Amino acid sequence: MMLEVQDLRVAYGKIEALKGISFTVDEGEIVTLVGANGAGKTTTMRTISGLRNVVGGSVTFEGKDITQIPSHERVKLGICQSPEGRGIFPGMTVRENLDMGTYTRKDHKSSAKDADFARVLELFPRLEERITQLGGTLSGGEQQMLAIGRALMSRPRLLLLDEPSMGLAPKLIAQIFNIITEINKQGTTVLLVEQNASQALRRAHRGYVLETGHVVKTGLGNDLLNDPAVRAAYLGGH
Amino acid sequence: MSLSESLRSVTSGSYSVSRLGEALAKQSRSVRWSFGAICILALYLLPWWPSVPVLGWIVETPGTSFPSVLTDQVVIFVLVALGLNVVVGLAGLLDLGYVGFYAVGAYTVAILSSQHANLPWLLCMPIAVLVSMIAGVILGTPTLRLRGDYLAIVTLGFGEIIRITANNVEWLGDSRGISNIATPPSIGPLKFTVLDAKPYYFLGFTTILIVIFLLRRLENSRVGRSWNAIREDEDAAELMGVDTFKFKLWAFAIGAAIGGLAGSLYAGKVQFINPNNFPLQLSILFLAAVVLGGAGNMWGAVVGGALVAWMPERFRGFADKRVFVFGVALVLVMVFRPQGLIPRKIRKERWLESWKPSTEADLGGKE
Amino acid sequence: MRDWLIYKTFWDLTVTGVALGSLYALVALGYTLVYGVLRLINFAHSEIFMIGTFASLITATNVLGVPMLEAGQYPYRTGFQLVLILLACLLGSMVLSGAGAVALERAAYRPLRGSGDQFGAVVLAFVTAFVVGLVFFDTPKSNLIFGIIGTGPIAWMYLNIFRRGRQAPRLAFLISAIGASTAITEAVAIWGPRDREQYQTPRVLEKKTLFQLFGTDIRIDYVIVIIGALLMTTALLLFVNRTRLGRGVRAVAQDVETAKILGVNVDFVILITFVLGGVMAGGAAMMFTLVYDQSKFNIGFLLGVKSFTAAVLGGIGNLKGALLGGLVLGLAENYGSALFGGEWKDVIAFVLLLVVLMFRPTGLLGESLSKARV
Amino acid sequence: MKKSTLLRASAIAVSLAFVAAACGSDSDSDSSAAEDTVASEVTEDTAATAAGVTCEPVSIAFFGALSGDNGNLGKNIRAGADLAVSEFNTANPDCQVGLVDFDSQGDPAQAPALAQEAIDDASILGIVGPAFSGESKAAIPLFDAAGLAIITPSATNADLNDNNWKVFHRALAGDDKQGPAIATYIQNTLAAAKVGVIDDATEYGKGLADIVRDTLGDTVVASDSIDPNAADFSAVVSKMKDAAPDTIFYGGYYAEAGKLAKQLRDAGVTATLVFGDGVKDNGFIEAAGPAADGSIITCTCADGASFAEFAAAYTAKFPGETPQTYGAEAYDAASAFLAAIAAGETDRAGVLEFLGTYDAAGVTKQIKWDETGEVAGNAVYAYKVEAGVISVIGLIE
Repeated sequence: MMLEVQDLRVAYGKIEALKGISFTVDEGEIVTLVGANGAGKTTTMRTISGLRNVVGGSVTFEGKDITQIPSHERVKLGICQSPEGRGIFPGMTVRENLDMGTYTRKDHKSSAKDADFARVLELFPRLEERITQLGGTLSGGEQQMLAIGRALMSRPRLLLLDEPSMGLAPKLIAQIFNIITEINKQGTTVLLVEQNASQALRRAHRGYVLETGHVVKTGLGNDLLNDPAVRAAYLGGH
Repeated sequence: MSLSESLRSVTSGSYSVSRLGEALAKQSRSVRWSFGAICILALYLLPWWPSVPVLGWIVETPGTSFPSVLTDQVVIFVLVALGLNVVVGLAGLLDLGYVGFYAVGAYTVAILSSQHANLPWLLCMPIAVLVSMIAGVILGTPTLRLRGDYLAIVTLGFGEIIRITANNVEWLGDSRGISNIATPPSIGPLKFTVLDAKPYYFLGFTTILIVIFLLRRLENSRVGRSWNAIREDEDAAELMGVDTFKFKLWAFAIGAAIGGLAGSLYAGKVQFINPNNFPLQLSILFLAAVVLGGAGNMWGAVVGGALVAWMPERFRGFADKRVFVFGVALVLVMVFRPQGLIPRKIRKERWLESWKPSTEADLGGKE
Repeated sequence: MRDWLIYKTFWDLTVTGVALGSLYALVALGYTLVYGVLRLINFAHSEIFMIGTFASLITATNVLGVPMLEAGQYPYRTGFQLVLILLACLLGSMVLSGAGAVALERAAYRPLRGSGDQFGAVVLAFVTAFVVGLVFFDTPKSNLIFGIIGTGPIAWMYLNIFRRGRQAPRLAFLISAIGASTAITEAVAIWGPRDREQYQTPRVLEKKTLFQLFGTDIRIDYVIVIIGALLMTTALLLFVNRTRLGRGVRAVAQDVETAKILGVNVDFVILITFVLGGVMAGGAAMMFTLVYDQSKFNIGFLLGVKSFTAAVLGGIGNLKGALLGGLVLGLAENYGSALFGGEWKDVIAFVLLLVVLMFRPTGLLGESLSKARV
Repeated sequence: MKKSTLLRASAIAVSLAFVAAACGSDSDSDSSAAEDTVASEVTEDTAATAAGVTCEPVSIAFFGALSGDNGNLGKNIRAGADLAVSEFNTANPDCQVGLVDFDSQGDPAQAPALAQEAIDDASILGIVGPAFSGESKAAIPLFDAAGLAIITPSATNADLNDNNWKVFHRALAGDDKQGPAIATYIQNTLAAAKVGVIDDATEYGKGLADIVRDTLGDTVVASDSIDPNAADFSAVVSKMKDAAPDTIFYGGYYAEAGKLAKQLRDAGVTATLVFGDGVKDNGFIEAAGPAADGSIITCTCADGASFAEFAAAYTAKFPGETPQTYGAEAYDAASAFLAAIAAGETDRAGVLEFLGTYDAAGVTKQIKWDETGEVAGNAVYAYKVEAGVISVIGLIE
């Protein structure tokens, strides 16, 4: 078991956003969290990355309890996130943004870094064309590619993707999901949060359905996709 | 409760004055009214407090005249804090040059009653308030479109421009200042003479009561709600149809008017002003008073203003070390009571909020 | 008559204006760096500069033993010895200013960010114990001893309170900054080297004219200031743009949360930002004493206000803007003083700021540490 | 619920009272420290003096800055008054006069409340001060209304004497006497054809410089003001360098005079520098270093015949220190009040009346006041700085 989240509780002031969520991610998997707005998906992701303090529960990564350690330490352990809204540094070039992904890596000038750089550009050829452009000038799709590419540059063992399809054209969405599958095939475990539940469940090995701070359903990706209740609630009822 | 927990609860305000307010709010109307009346009466008798046994020891100002400290410092600071609180606390505009409006008020009275005319104080005072208000509009119109911290440095510059201009223009009395400023007219037994500060205190305290009354009406009006909206989220307020510029300008003008009022009271009391009365540091002290008390809360501003004015006089014995202790106290209060001594009840203040836009403070977060 | 005056002294005013502007620029860099990362007007930055001038003074007189006067004349030094003294003073200023900035950040700002630590608690506790000691003791020595004894328990108490993890409102940061500024100024005024008097720093560099330009004498001290400021600014730009830590600074300035999830230690980056600002102010302080050979407890205040004006003029958060703003302000003050009279110097600075902000609401170069390339 | 809240509130109030009480008692002991030292000295020396006057416990007050940015100037002035009082107390064991401090920080905003306190203290018969012109204008109307006599040892602004204040006295000549003398000196003795005039835009500096400007008229070829808080005066320096005057007069205080002298010399300006009495302080020599050499300083104060004696007594009382600016004037001012007390005056009206007829040799000059409170005689002396020492050249004719 790579990541284990147990009875996680997080509050904003007096309002509890997560009321005790538990789930696991195994090595090599794509696991997705689906749910409506306000279900607690992004809060979960931010908590795993260490941006939010927990009220109760624990997060365990590769057997180590990481509930209390600061975010930058978690990156060193191998967790990296492509955040909701992409979090591109607008005043940095595409290359500098990608370099930010290697911030915690010790092998700065090494060939391993160059290899990762080449691998990311191979996955996202568009970024190579834009390599000297400022992050703030990219289109939404390009920014999403940059955010995922940047996260990959840290060589994560667990990649957290928060709403990678948000605000993108359908054609681009398919492309992004293809790349996610490709990344997973190359050996990176992926935890994916999506509102676009049908695409996410189709790609994922397993899925969890979140509703107002609780996990209400869990199962294999395809099973959930075919579950009538889930279809009714999140997939437009077809 | 463990020691550390109790420590935390003390600093996070469980012993605050607002508790008293809460307890009072539960009482019947007549109890509240009589409590208020007793408080006001007691405050009117404030100049005599030093002769009350235990209380006197606390409030007295050794080495300087207590009633004069009340009129020259406390009343002025409380008024100024009330005015600045409108600008900083209610509308969320950072003003580092508030002393400028205070100076405009004082100088208007000085010019009209001594330097270039002989108008009575009672006539000069409303003119001073008006002139300060106009100064607020003149400064506000071009600058209120600027964002928070740009506004801070521009207002700071404004305060300095006023002081330096007064210092160098002969028509304004230059560095010599203006003497023989008119005093308020005597009303019955209240004689505004040089040697008795008490009538000035009664006048000043009454003015404070009137200002508090008017501000309370204002806070609960449409204008007050608009300020609230602007402070919470200016863009959202704009989208909801609030003419943010207009209301920001209103806040600025009303704040300036109260500053001018304080200035005119001060000029009428001391009868002599010069540019050294209006240094830049005073603006900073005013701001400290508001934030120390609790920005956005009128009672906080009153307490903050009174404390900042009274403390240095109370602790005259420290002489040179007063200012140092004041600086340390500011840091400590902000570290342990970041919302001020008497915080606002509703803490959701966008503009006053953290530099991290979306971490701790906003409820609900992004979901 | 006055136009004629400015025409005749134009180049003179230009040289001195650029030199003064360079000092503004170096101090402005500190304001702009901290603002870029924390959105905080670091009001106490001017005191970091003031500490630097005293560090320079102490290094020269107490450490290196340079006298104020030798047989009624300035203790001029030449060649290798001169360079050594100047470098030692520069080092002294930079180290002490940098250390001051660190202490300031840990004690006055970090607790407000909700991540207070032992170091800050100890500094704050010491100051508190010292203040409490003021009630009982008159001599600085017994006060100091009391301060040291009291530090332990108070620091323990503070640490307990620090673990709130909550952000303070922005105004609280500003007031804390103002409080720290007041406390530092007054501490130097009361317990500093001697008293509130003005201090002289020994003049080791003879202010010779190096060469003439447009009929104006170019003095060596001005040349050192201008070149020094350019070198330091360039070094800072290189650091911020080319190094890993520099990228971290920019990342925190642009998006704190994303920086965190990419592994940037935000508290450390903020500390580095303060160190950088402090070192720049220290360098400015040393060069200030070189030109004016003096210092005073309140010397930072006006210079700080002007430097912050320069930072806003150039576009706060923008490093190149700070340089440009400083130079423009220095020149404008000089030309303006010649035209309208020296008593209007500050008015000229603020009116210029007002006019620039009217037409360019985010300063000459715009805010860039966060929005565009530095 | 309500009860417990009120209980808590009162508990806080009580604890606050204790804190305040602790602080209060401390500050009390602080303020009485000055009197304590006087008393102890007296006991040491009682045997030395035999006869003396007797009087009720009375005191005089010092009013001026003892802390804050101008604290040093005030401390020097207070030291002069302190010396006079302790000498008097030593000589008259049966008439102990106290010296009460009113620390205004030179701030006109604090002055009225302090003045009121001084007035309310019935034992105070006279005020040495206020030290600065600004605070004088804020405080003297109160003293005037209360009939409490003041002798300022340092406020020289010309227009202080035309307010019809009955209580106003000055222990030194106003700027209206000094200004024309400076102009005369520049014109006649220095024979300057071109003069530059600079001031610090303060009441004292600009007031004095304006009188010099008016008196010299067309001889003034360059004129400017500086901001005393600034460190850099290069615009003014450039102007002076360009106008190349033979003599430059600066109206202001010694700290800025030092900075200015240095910057002028660094820029290659060789004109003779002339200053007013605010610069007659060793602080100027310290600040300007070798740049001070050759400067002319004027003062209405002569280092009179008894000055050396005064200086010796001063150093004896304050070891390692020499009298600084206005210290001797403060000594003279305090001496006038002490003479009134010695003459048996026991109330303020009597003291005020006594001052009107007072005529005695002071340390600085013969002290005798006209009806406006100006000290009689308007002798202005010129001093020169040579090798870091300020020494008198003589009377300005």
